[in-house]
Amino acid sequence: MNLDKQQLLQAYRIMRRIREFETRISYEFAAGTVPGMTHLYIGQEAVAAGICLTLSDEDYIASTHRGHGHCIAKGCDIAGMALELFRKEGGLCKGKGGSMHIADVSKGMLGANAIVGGASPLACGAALTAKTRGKNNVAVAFAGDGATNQGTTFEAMNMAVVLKLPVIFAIESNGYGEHTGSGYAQGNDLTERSAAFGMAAVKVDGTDFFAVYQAMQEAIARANRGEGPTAIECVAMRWHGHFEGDPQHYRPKDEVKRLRDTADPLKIFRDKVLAKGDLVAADLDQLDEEILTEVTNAVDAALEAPQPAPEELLTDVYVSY
Amino acid sequence: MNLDKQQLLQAYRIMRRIREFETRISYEFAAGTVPGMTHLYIGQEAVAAGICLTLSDEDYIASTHRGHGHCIAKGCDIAGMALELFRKEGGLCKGKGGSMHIADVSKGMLGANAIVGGASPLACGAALTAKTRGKNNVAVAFAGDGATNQGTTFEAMNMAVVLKLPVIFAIESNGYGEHTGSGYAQGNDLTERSAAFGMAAVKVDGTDFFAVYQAMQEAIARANRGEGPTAIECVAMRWHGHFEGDPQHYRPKDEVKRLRDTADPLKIFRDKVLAKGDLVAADLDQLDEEILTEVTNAVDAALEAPQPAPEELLTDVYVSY
Amino acid sequence: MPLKSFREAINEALCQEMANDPSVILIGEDIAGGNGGVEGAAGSSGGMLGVTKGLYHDYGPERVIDTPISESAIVGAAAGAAMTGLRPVAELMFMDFFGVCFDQIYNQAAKFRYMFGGNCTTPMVVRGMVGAGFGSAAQHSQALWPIFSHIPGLKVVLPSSPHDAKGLMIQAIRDDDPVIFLEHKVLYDTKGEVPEEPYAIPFGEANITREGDDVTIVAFGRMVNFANEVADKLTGNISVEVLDPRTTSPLDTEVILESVKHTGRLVVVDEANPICNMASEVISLVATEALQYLKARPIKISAPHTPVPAAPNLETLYIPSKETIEKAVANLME
Amino acid sequence: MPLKSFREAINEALCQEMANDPSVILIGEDIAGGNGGVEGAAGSSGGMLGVTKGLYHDYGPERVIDTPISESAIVGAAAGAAMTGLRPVAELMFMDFFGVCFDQIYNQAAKFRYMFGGNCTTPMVVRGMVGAGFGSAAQHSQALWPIFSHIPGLKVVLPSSPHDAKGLMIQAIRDDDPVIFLEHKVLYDTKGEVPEEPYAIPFGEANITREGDDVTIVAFGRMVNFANEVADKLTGNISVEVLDPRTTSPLDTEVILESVKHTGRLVVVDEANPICNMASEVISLVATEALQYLKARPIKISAPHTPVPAAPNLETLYIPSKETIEKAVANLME
Ligand SMILES: Cc1ncc(C[n+]2csc(CCOP(=O)(O)OP(=O)(O)O)c2C)c(N)n1
Ligand SMILES: Cc1ncc(C[n+]2csc(CCOP(=O)(O)OP(=O)(O)O)c2C)c(N)n1
Ligand SMILES: [Mg+2]
Ligand SMILES: [Mg+2]
Repeated sequence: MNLDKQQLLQAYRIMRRIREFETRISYEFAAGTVPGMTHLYIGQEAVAAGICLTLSDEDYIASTHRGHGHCIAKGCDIAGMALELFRKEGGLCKGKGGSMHIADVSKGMLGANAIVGGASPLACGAALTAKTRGKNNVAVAFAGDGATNQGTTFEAMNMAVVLKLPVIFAIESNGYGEHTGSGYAQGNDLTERSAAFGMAAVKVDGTDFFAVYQAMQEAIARANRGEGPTAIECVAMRWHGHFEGDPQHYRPKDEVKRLRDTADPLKIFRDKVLAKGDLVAADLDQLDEEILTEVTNAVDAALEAPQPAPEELLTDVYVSY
Repeated sequence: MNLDKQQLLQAYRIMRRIREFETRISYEFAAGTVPGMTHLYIGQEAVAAGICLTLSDEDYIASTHRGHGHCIAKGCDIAGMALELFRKEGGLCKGKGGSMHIADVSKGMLGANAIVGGASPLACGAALTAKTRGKNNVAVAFAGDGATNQGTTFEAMNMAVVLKLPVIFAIESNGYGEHTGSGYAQGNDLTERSAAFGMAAVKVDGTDFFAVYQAMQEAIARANRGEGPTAIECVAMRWHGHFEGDPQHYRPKDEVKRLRDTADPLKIFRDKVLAKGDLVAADLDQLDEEILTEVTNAVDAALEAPQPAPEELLTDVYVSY
Repeated sequence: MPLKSFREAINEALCQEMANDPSVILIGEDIAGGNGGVEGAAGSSGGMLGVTKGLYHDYGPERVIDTPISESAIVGAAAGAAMTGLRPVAELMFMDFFGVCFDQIYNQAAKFRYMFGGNCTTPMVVRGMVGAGFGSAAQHSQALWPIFSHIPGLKVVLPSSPHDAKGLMIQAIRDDDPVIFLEHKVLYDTKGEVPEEPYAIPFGEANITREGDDVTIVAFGRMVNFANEVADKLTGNISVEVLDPRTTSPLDTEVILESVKHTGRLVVVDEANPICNMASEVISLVATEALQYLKARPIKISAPHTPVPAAPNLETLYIPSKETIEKAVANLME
Repeated sequence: MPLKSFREAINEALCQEMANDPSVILIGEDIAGGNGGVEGAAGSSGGMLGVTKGLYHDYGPERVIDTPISESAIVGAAAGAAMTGLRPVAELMFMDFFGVCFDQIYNQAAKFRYMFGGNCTTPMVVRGMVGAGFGSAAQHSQALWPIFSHIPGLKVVLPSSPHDAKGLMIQAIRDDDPVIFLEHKVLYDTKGEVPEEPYAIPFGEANITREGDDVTIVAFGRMVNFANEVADKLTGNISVEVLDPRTTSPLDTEVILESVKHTGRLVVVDEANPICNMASEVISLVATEALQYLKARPIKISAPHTPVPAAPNLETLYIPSKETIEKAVANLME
């Protein structure tokens, strides 16, 4: 892999931003300041980072209900995200979307999606745009392991193969769909199942940024050669509950502790780059500090920001009336 | 295979009935006496016969828009069917269903279905009834090759595996979905794709009654052992157009002639049983004659029958109002 | 009589009907919960909002069936099971998910009886949450009853109190037609008197929650409670009659028409989006059947023609308010 | 002016807009047809009813895209393509199939703009056949416009003539919002004058197809033609004004109200099932806004609350008839 120092720093920046941002959101949620439901991404940071690092604003991602990590990785503004989660004026969606509908189309982030499996057909469409225009861009469909059981995901996979669309299905196998273990809900291995649609499919360690990144590079190359879609199953458990407030009775008691100790994507990344000497600890420590400040400022400002103006209720339904 | 003479005769009876019934319907359609759309099954007779021969009225089938063959094989009354196709009083559905909604739930025939892929979830439900009641019955989901690209079919396959439901997915690979060759619309082999859901899956020659029948016996045994679903992909081309009146520009000119010469399920059956000496030609010839009379009487009567009474417009929407 | 929450009332109805009839089964995502998780966890969830809590422990995995995230397969399986002798109650969690499985509801379950000339019944219930007010935004807050009510073959239930929720759910399960049972998420924690024993409330019979002479308010679901509050507040000033149809299909047109003939004034409150909703339906009914009794223009109060906004202040503006209802009633008396 | 069929008019609109704007693409099942068949067959179908005939030959496989039978993927792909710069026209063949893909229409395409605070547009068209009269029975004959019209964010088009079909399709393609374009299958072979050059008919502007003073008929889709015939037949006796709203969303409420204020009498004819349909909507509109102008009870004419029956005699009874319309108009004048 040919990542230069800037890229490595950027990978770490993404992951640290996600961790810091969501840690603060979790805290705020417990304090009662975050309206509605919120699903946190912590534990899966290397997936978003590995998938999105080399995408440009002309590449697209279609995301899930667990979308903050994807947003951050795709370059959405943290301050705008914080405003959106608190549903305030100036949020990425003017406060009208919230956590489950956060989007920034100008950044190629086509939206979190509160409908499980909703993203995959949309990604096919974004890929179709690239293909129709003869551009070498790709579209990523994020899907949870649970979402792969939704008819929309299957249809999108088959259609992407048939039309040779430059789609990458990033399956996030995080062990659960709501309160049900993934093993209960899927009749077979997801990589095998994806491959059976007639596309390249790989399973990677989703806590290892480098593994995800490499699989993604290969998928992009494949798409650019006109060979159509790839499925990348990224295995990385979530650390938090399905949503904030989930009592998690379905989980082994020590699972989260074990994950924190042995499957922390940030720690795994740090250890690798330090061991190889590609970065030094001070680089990363400095980033940690910068990001803490950035997130603190963003969230503090969002907490203080005004709610959307009442007139906003009736705008943005149609472009023309 | 342990088929006695009665069973062999019954298999042939089913196939000949389908052939005779639909040949007459095709003729009537051309004459303008059949209202609405009609999709004929000719060429695929061995599939319906092989799948349904050993099912009882307590076993269920959920069918497709190309459902006459399934109806006949499941034991629906030919006279009632003819009345229904002409949408007359006394039809299986009182004339309110027509070709695409023909059903006889008392016979375990849960309906043709004008929604492609509509049947598979329903078959899961019928299988769930058997399972909940602890009975050794099965439910068959018929699906065209085109229908396997519909999300509902995928969902049903996965759910049947997860819940170990006694469902048999009878995939009818007849080469086309409407005016599109199946090869265009599916990214991979359907047997492989079905197997990837985690179930037993086999591909059989759908023009060979014995091949279908044997696969079905194995599938039933598997279901009875509590091992859940099986997919049987039956390869047998349709001889007629997608619907009656289809100009079939998408078809090789000589394809149908070739099929009639080399892939006639009735002829293949006849040759096999005669060669093995299990039946003699006279048995079959006699059946041919009987069935011609039966079908002629049924259709002639249906043509003469009265339309439904006008009051029927408003009945049967609800059980209770 | 014991006070129970709306949530508990539905749970009790499900539990009693399951005890009463072995053909009743539940199917949905996480309605048991914990399957495939740590040992012993199965049943620990009982639905995302706890409505099916405990039923897995009482009735086991054969009758409380967790599924993959596959709504078409869930509803289709319920329909297929209903045709063949069971009485399934399928949960869609949020009714907003009907968009991925509507075919199995509206083209299949709702139409079998008619298409098949009466040769089958489809006794099933599809239940799920509806309504705004929880900050759940555009894809988890919709009303949707106008769409279900439009479809011939479906019965549509929209309870406004714990008492009605129990009785209507029992009727829904016993009913031989497919029933859409809509649970307003904001009502789950409201409490009310709920008799212990099973009872069924017939469909198509409106509840007159307040009797009055000056103005008729027809309100749906959560809006019934708003209308009641307004009626109570105005007591002494304006005499308001409040009707809760309880089922939007069948609709109790008789009681509505009688009431309007008596009061001559009509306000209809429907939380749904305004075009082709139940408020339009009721007003059209009254205009076509009882025009000459109207002393003033009927007033329609609905959400605006927009998706549900995420911001709490906007969501509050989105939902019809007691103030708007009160003002409408007052206007009619001018 | 050349006489063209309704089918040809739509084809021409598609063809001209594809020529005009390279971002317009078509996607659906068999809209080219023949793919994967014998060599040279690609493009031989042009849609099940021939509406897209020839376009594959003109614009090739990159812009006339046949798909597997996967409606959610088709509509979702159209939505995703629309968000990212194309102007896709997705075909559902029979609109009745919306049940397998409604989520992508109503929760996705229709809501993006609002949910995302205006930060995207979704310029797409979903087109397909609607309506009874072809013996296609319960799952291939539905009206469905009330359901689409209920959804904020969708525009809904229901042309009644070849001329309008062309102009409205051109507007639909140029419009920056998602548009549901409903083609009544019984109208495909009707002919009318259709100008050669491209023209767009704005949405939300009703067409006054007959001017009159005694009775207003608001009719939708195919029913406009029935209403026109009735108006013509009654000429000399009763002066009937016929309004064709052309789009059910947005609805031209102004012209409807003006007309009723002028005539004082209203008949609304909607082929859709009766509960929460456009007839209810129009009558409710008039009752809430123009009650005092009504000289008689408005009359609603719709299909019954049943699925569409297969038998031709029953189907004829199902569809609102000219006789019923004529009788209603006559009754209003008594
Ligand atoms: C169509 C639909 N069905 C059900 C839900 C409710 N729901 C929200 S998240 C979720 C679990 C999703 O699991 P998975 O795809 O594995 O994603 P994860 O939450 O594990 O990231 C479910 C069932 C939904 N939002 N949409
Ligand atoms: C959901 C849905 N989409 C599309 C159609 C239109 N349609 C009817 S039959 C058919 C082709 C089905 O192909 P296949 O499943 O292979 O069955 P076959 O006709 O070959 O028997 C299509 C697309 C439909 N009826 N339902
Ligand atoms: Mg998961
Ligand atoms: Mg086929």
